[in-house]
Amino acid sequence: MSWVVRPAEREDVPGILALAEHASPRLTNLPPDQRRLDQRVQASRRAFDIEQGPDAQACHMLVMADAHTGTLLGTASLRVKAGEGEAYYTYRQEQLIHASHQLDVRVEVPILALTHELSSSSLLCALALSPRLDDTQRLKAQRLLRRARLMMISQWPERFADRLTMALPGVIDDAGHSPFWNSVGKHFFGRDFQDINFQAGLESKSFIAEVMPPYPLYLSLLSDAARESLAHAHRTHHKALSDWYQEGFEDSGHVDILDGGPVLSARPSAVSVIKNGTWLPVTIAHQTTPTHRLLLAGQDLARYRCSMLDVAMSPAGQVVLTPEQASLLGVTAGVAVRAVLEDGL
Amino acid sequence: MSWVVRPAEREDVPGILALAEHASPRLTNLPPDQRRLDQRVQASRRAFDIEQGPDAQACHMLVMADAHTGTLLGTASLRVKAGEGEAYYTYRQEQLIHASHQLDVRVEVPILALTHELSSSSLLCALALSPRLDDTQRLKAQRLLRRARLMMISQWPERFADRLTMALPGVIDDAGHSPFWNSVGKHFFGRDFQDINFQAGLESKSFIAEVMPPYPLYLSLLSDAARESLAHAHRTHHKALSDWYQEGFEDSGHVDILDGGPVLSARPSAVSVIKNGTWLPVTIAHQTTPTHRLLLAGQDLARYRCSMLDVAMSPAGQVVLTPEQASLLGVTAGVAVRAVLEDGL
Amino acid sequence: MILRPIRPDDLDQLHEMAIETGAGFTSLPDNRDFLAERIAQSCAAFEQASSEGAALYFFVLEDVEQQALAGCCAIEARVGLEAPFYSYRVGRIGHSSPRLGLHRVLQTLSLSSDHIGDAEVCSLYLRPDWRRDRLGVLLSRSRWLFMAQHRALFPERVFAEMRGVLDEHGSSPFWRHLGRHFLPLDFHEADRLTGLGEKSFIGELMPKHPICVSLLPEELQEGIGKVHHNTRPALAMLNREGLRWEGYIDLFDAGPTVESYLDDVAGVCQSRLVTVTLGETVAVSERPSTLVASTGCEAFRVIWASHAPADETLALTEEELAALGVSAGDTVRILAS
Amino acid sequence: MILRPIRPDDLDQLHEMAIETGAGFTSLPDNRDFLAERIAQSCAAFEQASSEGAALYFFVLEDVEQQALAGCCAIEARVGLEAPFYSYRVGRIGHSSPRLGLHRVLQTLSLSSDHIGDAEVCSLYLRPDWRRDRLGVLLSRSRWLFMAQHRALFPERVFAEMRGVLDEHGSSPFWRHLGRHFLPLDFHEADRLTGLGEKSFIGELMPKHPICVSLLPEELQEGIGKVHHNTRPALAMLNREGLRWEGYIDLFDAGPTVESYLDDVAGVCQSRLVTVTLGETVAVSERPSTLVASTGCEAFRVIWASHAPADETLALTEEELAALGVSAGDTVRILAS
Repeated sequence: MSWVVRPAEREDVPGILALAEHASPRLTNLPPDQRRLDQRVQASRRAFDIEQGPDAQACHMLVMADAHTGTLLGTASLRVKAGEGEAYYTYRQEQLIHASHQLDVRVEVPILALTHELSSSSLLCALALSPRLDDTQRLKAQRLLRRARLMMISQWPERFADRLTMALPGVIDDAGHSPFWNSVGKHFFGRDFQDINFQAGLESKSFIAEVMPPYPLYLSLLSDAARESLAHAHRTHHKALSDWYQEGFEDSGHVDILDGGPVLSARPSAVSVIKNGTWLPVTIAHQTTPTHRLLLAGQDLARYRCSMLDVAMSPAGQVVLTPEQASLLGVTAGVAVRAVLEDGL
Repeated sequence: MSWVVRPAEREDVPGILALAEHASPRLTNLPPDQRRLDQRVQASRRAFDIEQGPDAQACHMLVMADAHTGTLLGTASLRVKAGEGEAYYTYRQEQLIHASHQLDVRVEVPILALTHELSSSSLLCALALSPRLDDTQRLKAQRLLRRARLMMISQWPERFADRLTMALPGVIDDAGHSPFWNSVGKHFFGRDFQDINFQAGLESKSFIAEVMPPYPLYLSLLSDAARESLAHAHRTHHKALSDWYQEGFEDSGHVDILDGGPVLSARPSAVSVIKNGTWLPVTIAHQTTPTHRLLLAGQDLARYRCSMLDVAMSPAGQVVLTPEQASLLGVTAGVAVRAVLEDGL
Repeated sequence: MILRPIRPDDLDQLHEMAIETGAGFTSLPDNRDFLAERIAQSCAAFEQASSEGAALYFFVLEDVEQQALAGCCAIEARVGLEAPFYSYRVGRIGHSSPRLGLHRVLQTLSLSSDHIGDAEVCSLYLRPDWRRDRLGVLLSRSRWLFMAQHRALFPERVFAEMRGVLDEHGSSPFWRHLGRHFLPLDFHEADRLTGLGEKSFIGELMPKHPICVSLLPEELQEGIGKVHHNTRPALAMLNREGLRWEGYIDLFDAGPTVESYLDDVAGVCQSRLVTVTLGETVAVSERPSTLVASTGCEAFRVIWASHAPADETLALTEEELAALGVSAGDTVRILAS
Repeated sequence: MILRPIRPDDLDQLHEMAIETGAGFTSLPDNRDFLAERIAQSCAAFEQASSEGAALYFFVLEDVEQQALAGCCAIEARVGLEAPFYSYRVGRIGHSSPRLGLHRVLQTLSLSSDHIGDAEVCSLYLRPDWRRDRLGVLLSRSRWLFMAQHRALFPERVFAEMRGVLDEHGSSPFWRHLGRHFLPLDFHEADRLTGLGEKSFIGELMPKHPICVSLLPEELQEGIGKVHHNTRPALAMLNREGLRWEGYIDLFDAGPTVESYLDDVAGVCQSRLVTVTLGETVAVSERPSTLVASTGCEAFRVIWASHAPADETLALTEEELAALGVSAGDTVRILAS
């Protein structure tokens, strides 16, 4: 069974809607709303089509499908700028220093400062998977969607910022309550987390941040539960967190303004998919004995295809694809594909 | 005439005091005060002597002397941590976004935010030159003191932070008034710039920052002169500013809290002296025909010597030194020296 | 001359007054729909007489003989409940360091909505032809009689915003320095929008962090809390009532907000109830000294009385009884002015 | 019983009182040097009678028969001039977004030194054996007589800080939540240092950015501006004088600061000058109703008068004349209490 990652198309909207509806916890940036998703897919399609490089508001929306059946199994997005033309707000964890010469002490006071300094970074976001995937498949799917996006950045670095950002869902209890929200945002908005999260998806999160009080939040005033949850990922995303670290991402020192979830960031040059990728020419053979597992993607952005394939290598260092594999990637003999060696096989 | 850069010693104090007295504009971190300089030189001597790597408070103080006469011609320092155990405060230039949905506008509001986020970077500071140097010599001396410090970092990277910071004196008029100070600090302290600058040298600048109001400063409320001077170097340091840029430093987005002068920073990996340095073995010959101009330094930290020398290269790629050059660097045949190719010769 | 609640059929004349006042008088804009809406709000307020929620009590001074409106004034019972309400507050913060020999006080301006829920007296205007016979006092002080009489409809505190120092073009130096960097509007436009009650842009755009006053040019620092010279008589009148400047200023022109506990206002605590008796008609004084108000809400009326009150009674002429809509034996509220 | 300025030879008994009051009464610490210094400051203040700079007027209530001090009280003429002075101020800021249907008011606590330069009434203590015969009223209200008599020595406003809600250990829940994260001191130590006037650590260590009240636990929000139950009678007494809570609270226990314009304080504006006449000795009342004060500064004395005043005169007995140091024909200041 092969999976392929490709740009989302208009006819994928019903499938994406189903993915959005099943996302748990709900994703702020993937609202289960037909009209919004329709707009997003169209905007994404335009972003893929523009040759010169997209404008700052572009968001590339990808889907992962079963290569044989075409069934939609997941989606994930890649924003050129996290702020998408607006501002991308986060809380930056800082330490104020309060020093008293009278008492001869120096106290570090931890605060959260509302900031939009990550706005100009590129954002990996809106990952959702089909509920029909089992646990092993989910991990594999997350990996493919994660690396397929990084592969895009490695091929078209001029389109993206020199800082990559991604946020993981924060801690939410079984009743859907976010301890961080309950201790912070709820007091400002008087609404439940799910309400505002839904609204943030429809409107814009920047807009919500802009009506939050701009003062630093003293961490010591938050509830114990909120402080403990700070920068912790939702329990269903613990594995994802360590995977992102392994990919070369690190803790950015920022957290999400709504749920306090961790925000990771990386310089592209530190990301393994980007560092370790290479160009390989393609040959096509009907009979091959796979020797390598490679993440592969063609050079055509508008028809971007990325997949993890078991392939052979020719003595001259070409990647040997079956006709089906070549067709899946949309490549022909002689062209170069971007390749990263995967573990396994 | 050869110049050599080496650690400051106790007997250098009178010479350094003379340099500090002649510094124009006055340097906050090189107060012309015998007792303080005495302490600093002793602390610096300890920092050079500690093998395991210095503590966070260490400041390496270097002097530049005429290799033949021993005359002190300049000094410069390298702090392991800019905060020197305390905090290193700067104003970070930020943009707040004020958005009105009623008026459908988005206004970027520039502010200065008091921060100590550069505290953990390593700081290049306290450069002063002898008034007897002419303009050409000053440039050459600045270059040597600058690059001799970067050479130290390239040899002992484990001692220093992965971010380097340096601040240049800000705009000061002929009467010694700082327009930035007059528009900001003077209102909080009720003192003239030179007074507080002197006090900052004796006490600690961190201490002064800690009694400044912690609110963001709206840039639009500063005087025109202060806004215009922001992040501009004192006119005697314009050349130095472009030299630091060429060295691989960039604008950090921060300015000095007292005079609004520019603060530069660099990752060591982007600094040319660090990137382009190499290890060369030494041979010694009485007669050589110099073919290369190299910045050279030996491996002994406690007896650190760095100098720009015209040397020959052996066919095997050794650097050929005269006995005098070897003695100036404190090296013997067979040992390796750190070398960076200089332009010229 | 009778002060009474505004009625829907006053719209034409109110609009005339609005045109007359010009652009500087932002709470009375040349905007017929807005004025009609204000009248409707006022009629609802007098009818409902509720002690909760926003309520605008709008009064007019009617020249019964000439069948003309001579002026107007209003009370906003609780500001900031439906539209946001902002001012700057002048605060102080100590700033000491024994080691630096530093002991100073920093003044700061902070965006504040502290007056939310307080009552505001506003929109006072007397047309030039009627600036005589203490009619200005009648207009201004009648509001205290209304509040004293219907005390339960009003909150603990009351304030008035006074016009700050403007330059010869009617623009504000304070705004030019502090406002225009934050608001992409000119002073008159910003002023006009706030006059219309459309103020959410203030919370959205104005500086939310404290501003150190000492960073402002000295001439602006001096203008903080100062009134426009035309406003000095109005300020003096409110000061005499006991309203004081407690450090709040207007965001645009830095004019002072003067305020008081309502029960401490002279016009409230010095007013009292007396019984009406029938008195004979006397010559009209140019310096009347007793305001008398009927006690109704929609039927609230105020006039200058021609007789001085006794301890527990006030003699009113036939004409005055008719104007107030009261009869001998009824209770009225009086205020020596 | 005579209220008079403290004297150097009162130190022993003042120290006894300080030991008696215990640690909770921070302005009267068990620290002989500190108390001696306070007495010296007070003597200098009464002698210099200056209308500028810091000045402490410290009074004691003397039981002349028993030759014992029964209590004390003080006025700090202008706080914050030599040592910093801080409180939190409860402010409000509107928070609206029509698009989100949001129209809320956020309460904030901000560090403030707004009271710098104001007068403070403080350090009132009446020893248990003398808690009778309205001696508490004498102690408390005498200060208003002093300020009324020497009005020029005092500023426009006066305030008193009231003890906030403490738990059974005498510690403050408010401080535990909000203070200890900022100050590496326990409540009693922080309280003690501020009692000694050593307050620069507050400006150095306490939060300088506004704190949203709604982020505090609800029980703390409710404690803001509330007094300790032992303090309720004192608060009620000050409220009757006209001092009100205007939103300032103590940094450590969130107790309210009550305040007023000095001229509006009942004890000041209701006091008046009368001429002394000689009256006959009458039986001592347990419910005396007239406070009478001599008009000197160092020679200031207050007692309960046994006669009621007439319009312009007050009859005093021989004993009372002696206690006040006045003679028939002299002027005294009285206050009906």
